[in-house]
Amino acid sequence: MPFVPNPEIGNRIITLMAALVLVLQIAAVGQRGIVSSIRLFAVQSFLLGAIAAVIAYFNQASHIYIAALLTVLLKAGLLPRLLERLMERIGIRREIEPLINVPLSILISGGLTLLGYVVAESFYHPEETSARAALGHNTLAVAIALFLIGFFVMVNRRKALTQVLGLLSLENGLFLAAISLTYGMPLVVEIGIFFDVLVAVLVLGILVFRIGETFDSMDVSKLRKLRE
Amino acid sequence: MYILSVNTGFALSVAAYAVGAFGSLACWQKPSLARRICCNFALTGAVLGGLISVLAILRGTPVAWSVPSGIPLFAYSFSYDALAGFFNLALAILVAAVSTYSFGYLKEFEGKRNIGLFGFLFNLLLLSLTVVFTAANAFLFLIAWEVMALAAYGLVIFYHEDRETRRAGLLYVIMAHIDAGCLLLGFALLINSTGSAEFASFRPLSAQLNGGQQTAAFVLFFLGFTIKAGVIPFHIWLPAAHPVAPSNVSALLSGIVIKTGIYGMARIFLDVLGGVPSWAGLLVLIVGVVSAVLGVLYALMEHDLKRLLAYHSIENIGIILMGLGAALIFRVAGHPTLAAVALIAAMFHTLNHAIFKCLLFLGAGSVLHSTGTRNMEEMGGLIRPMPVTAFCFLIGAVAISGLPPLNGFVSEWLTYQALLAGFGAIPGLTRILFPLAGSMLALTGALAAACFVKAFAITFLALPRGAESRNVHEAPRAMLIGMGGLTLACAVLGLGVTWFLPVFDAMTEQLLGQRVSSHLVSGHGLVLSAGVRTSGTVSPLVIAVGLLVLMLPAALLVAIGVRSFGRKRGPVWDCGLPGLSEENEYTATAFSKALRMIFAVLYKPRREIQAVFDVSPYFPKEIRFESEIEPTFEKRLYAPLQEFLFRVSSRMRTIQAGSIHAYLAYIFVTLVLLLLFGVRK
Amino acid sequence: MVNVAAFAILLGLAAVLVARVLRSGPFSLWDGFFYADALSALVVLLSAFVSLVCSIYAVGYFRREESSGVLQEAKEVGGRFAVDKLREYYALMPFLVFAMTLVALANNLGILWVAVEGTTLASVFLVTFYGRDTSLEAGWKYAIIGGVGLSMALFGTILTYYSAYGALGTDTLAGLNWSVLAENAAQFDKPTMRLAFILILLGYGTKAGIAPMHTWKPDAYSEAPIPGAAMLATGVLNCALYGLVRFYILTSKCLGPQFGSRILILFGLLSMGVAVPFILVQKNFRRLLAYSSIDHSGIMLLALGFGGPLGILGMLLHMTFHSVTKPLLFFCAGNVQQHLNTDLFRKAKGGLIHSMPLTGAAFLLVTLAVTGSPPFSFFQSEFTILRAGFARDHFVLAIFFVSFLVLVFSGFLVHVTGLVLGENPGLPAADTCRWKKYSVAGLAILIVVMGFWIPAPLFTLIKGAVGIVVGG
Amino acid sequence: MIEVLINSTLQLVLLLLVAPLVSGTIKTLKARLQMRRGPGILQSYRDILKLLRKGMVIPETASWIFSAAPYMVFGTATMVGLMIPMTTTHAPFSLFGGVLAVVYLLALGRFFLALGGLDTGSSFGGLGSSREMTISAIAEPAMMLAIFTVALGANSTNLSEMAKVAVGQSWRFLAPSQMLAFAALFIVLIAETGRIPVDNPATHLELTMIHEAMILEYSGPYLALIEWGASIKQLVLMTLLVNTFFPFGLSSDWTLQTIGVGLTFYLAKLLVLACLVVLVETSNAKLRLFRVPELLMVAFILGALALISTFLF
Repeated sequence: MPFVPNPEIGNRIITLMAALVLVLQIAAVGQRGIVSSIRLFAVQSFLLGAIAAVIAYFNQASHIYIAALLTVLLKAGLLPRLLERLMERIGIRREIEPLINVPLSILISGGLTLLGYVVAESFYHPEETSARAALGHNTLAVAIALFLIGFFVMVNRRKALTQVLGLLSLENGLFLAAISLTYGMPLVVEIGIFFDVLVAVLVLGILVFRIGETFDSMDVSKLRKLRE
Repeated sequence: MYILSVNTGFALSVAAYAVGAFGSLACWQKPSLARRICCNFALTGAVLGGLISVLAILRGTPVAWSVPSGIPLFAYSFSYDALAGFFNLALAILVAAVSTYSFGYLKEFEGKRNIGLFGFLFNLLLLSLTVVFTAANAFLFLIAWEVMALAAYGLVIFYHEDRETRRAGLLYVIMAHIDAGCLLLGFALLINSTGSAEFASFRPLSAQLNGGQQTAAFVLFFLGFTIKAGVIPFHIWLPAAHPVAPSNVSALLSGIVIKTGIYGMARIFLDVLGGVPSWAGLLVLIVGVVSAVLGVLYALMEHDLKRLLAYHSIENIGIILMGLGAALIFRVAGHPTLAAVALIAAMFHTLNHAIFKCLLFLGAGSVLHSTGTRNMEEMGGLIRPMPVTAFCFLIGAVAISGLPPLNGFVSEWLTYQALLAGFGAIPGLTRILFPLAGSMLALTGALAAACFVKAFAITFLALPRGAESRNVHEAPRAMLIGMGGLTLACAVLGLGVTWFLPVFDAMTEQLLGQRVSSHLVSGHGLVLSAGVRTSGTVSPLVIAVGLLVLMLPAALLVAIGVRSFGRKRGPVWDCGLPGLSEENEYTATAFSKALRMIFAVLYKPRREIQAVFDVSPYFPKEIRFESEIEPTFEKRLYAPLQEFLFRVSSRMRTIQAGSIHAYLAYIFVTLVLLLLFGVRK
Repeated sequence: MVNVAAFAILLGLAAVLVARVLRSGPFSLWDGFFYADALSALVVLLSAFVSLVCSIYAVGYFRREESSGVLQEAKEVGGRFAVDKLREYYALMPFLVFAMTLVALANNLGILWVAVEGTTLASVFLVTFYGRDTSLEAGWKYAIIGGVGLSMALFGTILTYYSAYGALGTDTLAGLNWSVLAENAAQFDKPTMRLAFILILLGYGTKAGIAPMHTWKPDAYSEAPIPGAAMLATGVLNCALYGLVRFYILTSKCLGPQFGSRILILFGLLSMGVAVPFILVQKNFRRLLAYSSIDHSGIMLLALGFGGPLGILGMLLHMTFHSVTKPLLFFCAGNVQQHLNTDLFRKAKGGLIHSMPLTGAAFLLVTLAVTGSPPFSFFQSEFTILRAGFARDHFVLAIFFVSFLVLVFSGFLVHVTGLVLGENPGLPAADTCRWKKYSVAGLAILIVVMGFWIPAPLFTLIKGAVGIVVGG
Repeated sequence: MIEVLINSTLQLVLLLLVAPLVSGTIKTLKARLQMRRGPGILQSYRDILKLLRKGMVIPETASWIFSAAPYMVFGTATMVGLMIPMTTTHAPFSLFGGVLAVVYLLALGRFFLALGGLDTGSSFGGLGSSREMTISAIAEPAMMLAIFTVALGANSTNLSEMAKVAVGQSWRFLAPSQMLAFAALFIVLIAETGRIPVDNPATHLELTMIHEAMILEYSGPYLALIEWGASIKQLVLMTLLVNTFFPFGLSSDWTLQTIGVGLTFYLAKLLVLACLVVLVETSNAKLRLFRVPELLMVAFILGALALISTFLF
């Protein structure tokens, strides 16, 4: 009789990690430097991978291991590299000034987290997923919050690169939601999605690169030629 | 008796138009061939169509048939009844004249303009017109309706190089689209309550519609049809668009195209809906009065011959609406025979106006053709170089002024009788409206007479005022034949009205279940009588003959006088200052001066006089005088509307300011809101 | 050239597919990886048609571009040679088309999402094709907004999966398969489905250019090369709407039609209303086209919202006509732009009919057609939609609908007549290139014909699709 | 048929004879009232005869319209004269045209006369035509309203019918509606026949003149026709007034004696009306042209009131 994992512990761990992820996200909102936000993103993605692994471990859902592995490799490993490389290639300046000042934006992200909880409340039904349940609720809320905050980051930040980061963290939110709700999508879909994310980042990277060399500034709020 | 059945005949005439359209388009590189194809096939179609309409009217019973369309949603279904027959008859008469006229008129296009295209649009217009009059299915009706508008648009902007023309065309087609929209809504309303687009399926409907739906349906259709008919205040496109088109097209536009609005009202209000509430009838009557009076008043101030005619179309549509409104009211009030008389008045005036307005536009066309200007102040003395045109125009002028013994008089007389009868028939205070409307009709008639005195005299009489009208020539024969036919029609419909009346029996029976022509004729078929309630009578024929007879003794006296005491030509009395020249002539502006002063409230005239002085202010070297009236509706109603639209639109443009953050923010906010919306049940 | 052939074959295949579907109902391949019913067959058919037409036109278009040296300009900026640019285009196109086909044929809603994302990624480089700074800007906006939108769509898909999860239990491969979901959509978890639908609407709505997610459209359409823009405006639009419709079916099965239709009507009218002012006052005729397609997607959404057999029929008819008509509009605009080297009304003197009679005539024709005036085919669909609206007693909405249509008509006509008509500015004669001529003339004829005749099989196909959506 | 012919010839003769007499009488009475001797009653006959026996000068600028106008004026006036009951309730042509025909026939004559005025190219003619058409145009509605009031009472627009009904109730003219209608029609009569205060028939070459300016270029027999026609028109309008409002002496059958009675009554009534006209003409000054509309507006209001009062009382 092998060691039977105790769901309770699992839930604790996952909730803790999820909380951490959320904290990281909010930190990213407050973060000024690009490099450090990339780092933050890397750590966050790593945590997600870990969450996935934990879930896989506690539910003997083998295919989630793959998802976890992919996450760690892609989001925690490959993408940050790429982005940093890109950053060096363009050699952009450090400081980035958000449209909304830091305290306020942190406040807003708090509000968004709240919204996340409200939304999660509205449709989360423990009884349906009885045994594995408990991890759902908080995690789901966190996922939604991640999504919204990522979106907010995209609205808020001026630099092309940080918008990409926002998009990526938003994707993280989706990933978290996916695994915490349904233990991942069917494998084909998972792989497809990962592939897409990868390509998307490549495409965006190329664009960022070109913008960088065309406008010698990464400030996308300066891109206002096309208007009525 | 019936050589060919109605529907095959109809198909043939449609086919003729179609061949004319595509044939002339096909050989657009050979102008003269294209011209022949265009005119010949139009003529053929007209002859066939006329034949069929006569057949249908004689037979009386409607012929309905249906053609499978390529669109699975709908079938093309037609119904050729008396009403359709009547309007097709009018169409046929006009087209016959106009296409004959065009043989000569289009010659000048050769080498200059694309006659193939013209022929295509021209025949397409005719085709859509006859389909509009015959369609028995909302879908088909709307398609034909809009094709008609688009073809007309194409013809209006035929001289699209001219900026004014383009603007006029746009105004026209946009208004046309608005009215199509109204009809679309109206039909959708009806279709929704029956589930079928067939007119036949609407007929039983009138009972089921609740008050709100009835009102909505009436308002929508009324809007749609009045816009098309160019009724004030929806008229602004008409005086803009009709003058700029080639004259043979203007003749059709004013002659028959705006009448589709009248047709629509008759078809929907009387036939399909089977009557409307009495307030609606009153509305029609009042709108008619307003647009008759205002139309003629605006016409008086015009010095552009074709614009003047266009405004008279507005006026006459008003007169027609008086009759129609009376018919609607009587029908609701339960006086079918009276309604029939009123309807006959309206329809007869429709036909008459079609004929003489077409005639006048063709006349204006040949004047334009030889002088090259539309401005009356440049014309004058044309009666000598172009006598035939002048004569035709004179007849048209007498007819449109409603003077006896021509057709205009007869239909206005019938309208008077209908209105007078209304006073006796309708209870309550509203009855006062009828004689008042009658007096306004009198005002309209008199003003129209004044206006056409101006139009004819300034154009054709006295000395040429401008270089354009100095050395001009008579129009080619084909054009004269076209006009001559219509002139004859004016006389025949006036003098022979008593023999023509039975034509209306089938229609009145179909729409009101009454055959009244026998009531309307008395005195050995010579006398037209008001029929039922009031017993007024008139006999244009006797009047005409009588006039001739009575002129004989006068002529005799004059002849004697002239024989014994001679007659010589002398100079005009020039107050002793020798050298009376065209500068001394009375101008159109001067002629309308008195009325401009009297109705200053309406016109808000603006005049400026600049005098250039030489030595002392008492001897001005030259004086420039210019005067213009305020286009009230354009200025007060439409301009602000457009202004508003554009201001709002320019405001809106700030939402597309190019900032990606703003764009993302839109989505973000929408998302948050919708999430909240989704959360609360 | 190769593309033309390839897409011709594709069209043939699509026709075969349609025939098969018509003959023997829906079927699936590769143990349910591919799935085709009338709806997807219709979309595939349209995509194939559009891509064929566009590729034919593209040949002429790019020859002109090469000769006029626009691509050489692009070289300096993009840092690549003209030929490479062409190669790039001809390489991207098949990807795009492949993705579009996959969207329609994928059984798994996840794969559907992947494919839609694929269309975005393939078309980003179409937008940045000319490598101008403006096109980069457009590309960036397109990519970012599209990315956000699609991630919302993905979220929606996940939630759908979750709401089905309760009902189906198993998380097999088939867990997101349409063929499975469609059967037992009724037992889905309702609140989740509601959220899912909202997210899906926003997501695929972004792709379809529904206001207020439409903002990328004018930029992208005015920057992409004409054939690409035409593809975006028709094929990709269809794909997005297709996805939306699929989820709409699930939602209305799960929650009943009311919930979805209210939001759809809201957004549909909003899009039409947003498009109108920009059409009325517009300086740039390629942006004009973009707003027109926003207007049209609004109309289709509205039709979907009105629902009922009539509404859906109206929507699918509209989709069909739109895919046939819109390309011509783009081609005419393209010819004009290449002729004048500008896309601003201000710089165009008017009177194009003299120098380019065919394009001018076609432009007027297609303007009338696209603004839905009879006898052109849009009138049929819009009439049907109006009836649907009345059937649901949306009287006021119907009035709004019609007045928007009228306004759009006016705006379009004012602009286009100003461009096409007028006295001859004395430009050299254009309309020489055969490829362009044939594609324009052919489409023009097709449009006129479709106004009076719809091939019976096509109509039965549409009917079938309606049956699927209404849930017959 | 024969009967109609006889009647019409008789009435025609009556018209042609009485019309100049009436205008002559008016002239004389006016002169007397102004303490002048004035011309004799028969002066108008002399004028016409004189004119008929003069040669005429036609302006070089004129076309055939100029020559057609006099015939039209004369023809329409006499035609109208045949439609209106004079001595008996039965007018020979009443069947062929009622009051509407009367109004429109007069309009026809005016139409051609105005054309004739413009045809010469002289400013006087234009001025006259313009004013003539204007004033008649704004006189029309008032006239129609007043006539309608009577016609609606008689339920017919035929003058004989109206006369018959009137004979039935001789004292009807005391009804307010009739009074008002009469007043309105009287004003219209003044305007239509070109009398002070609207127009001054006695002036020449003044810028105030209307009718005279229009016919300035006519001479000889043409002028005779026009003058004669004008006087007939005046007679017709006066007859309209007297016979529809005061139907005394109108007989419905044809015996010499009734005709005699009718004729005497008729002339007497005409005389009274003539006196009325003369009084108005002498006691008023000519109005400015742009004051005339106000006068006619008054007439219109009177007509409207008449109409309303028909079914109030």
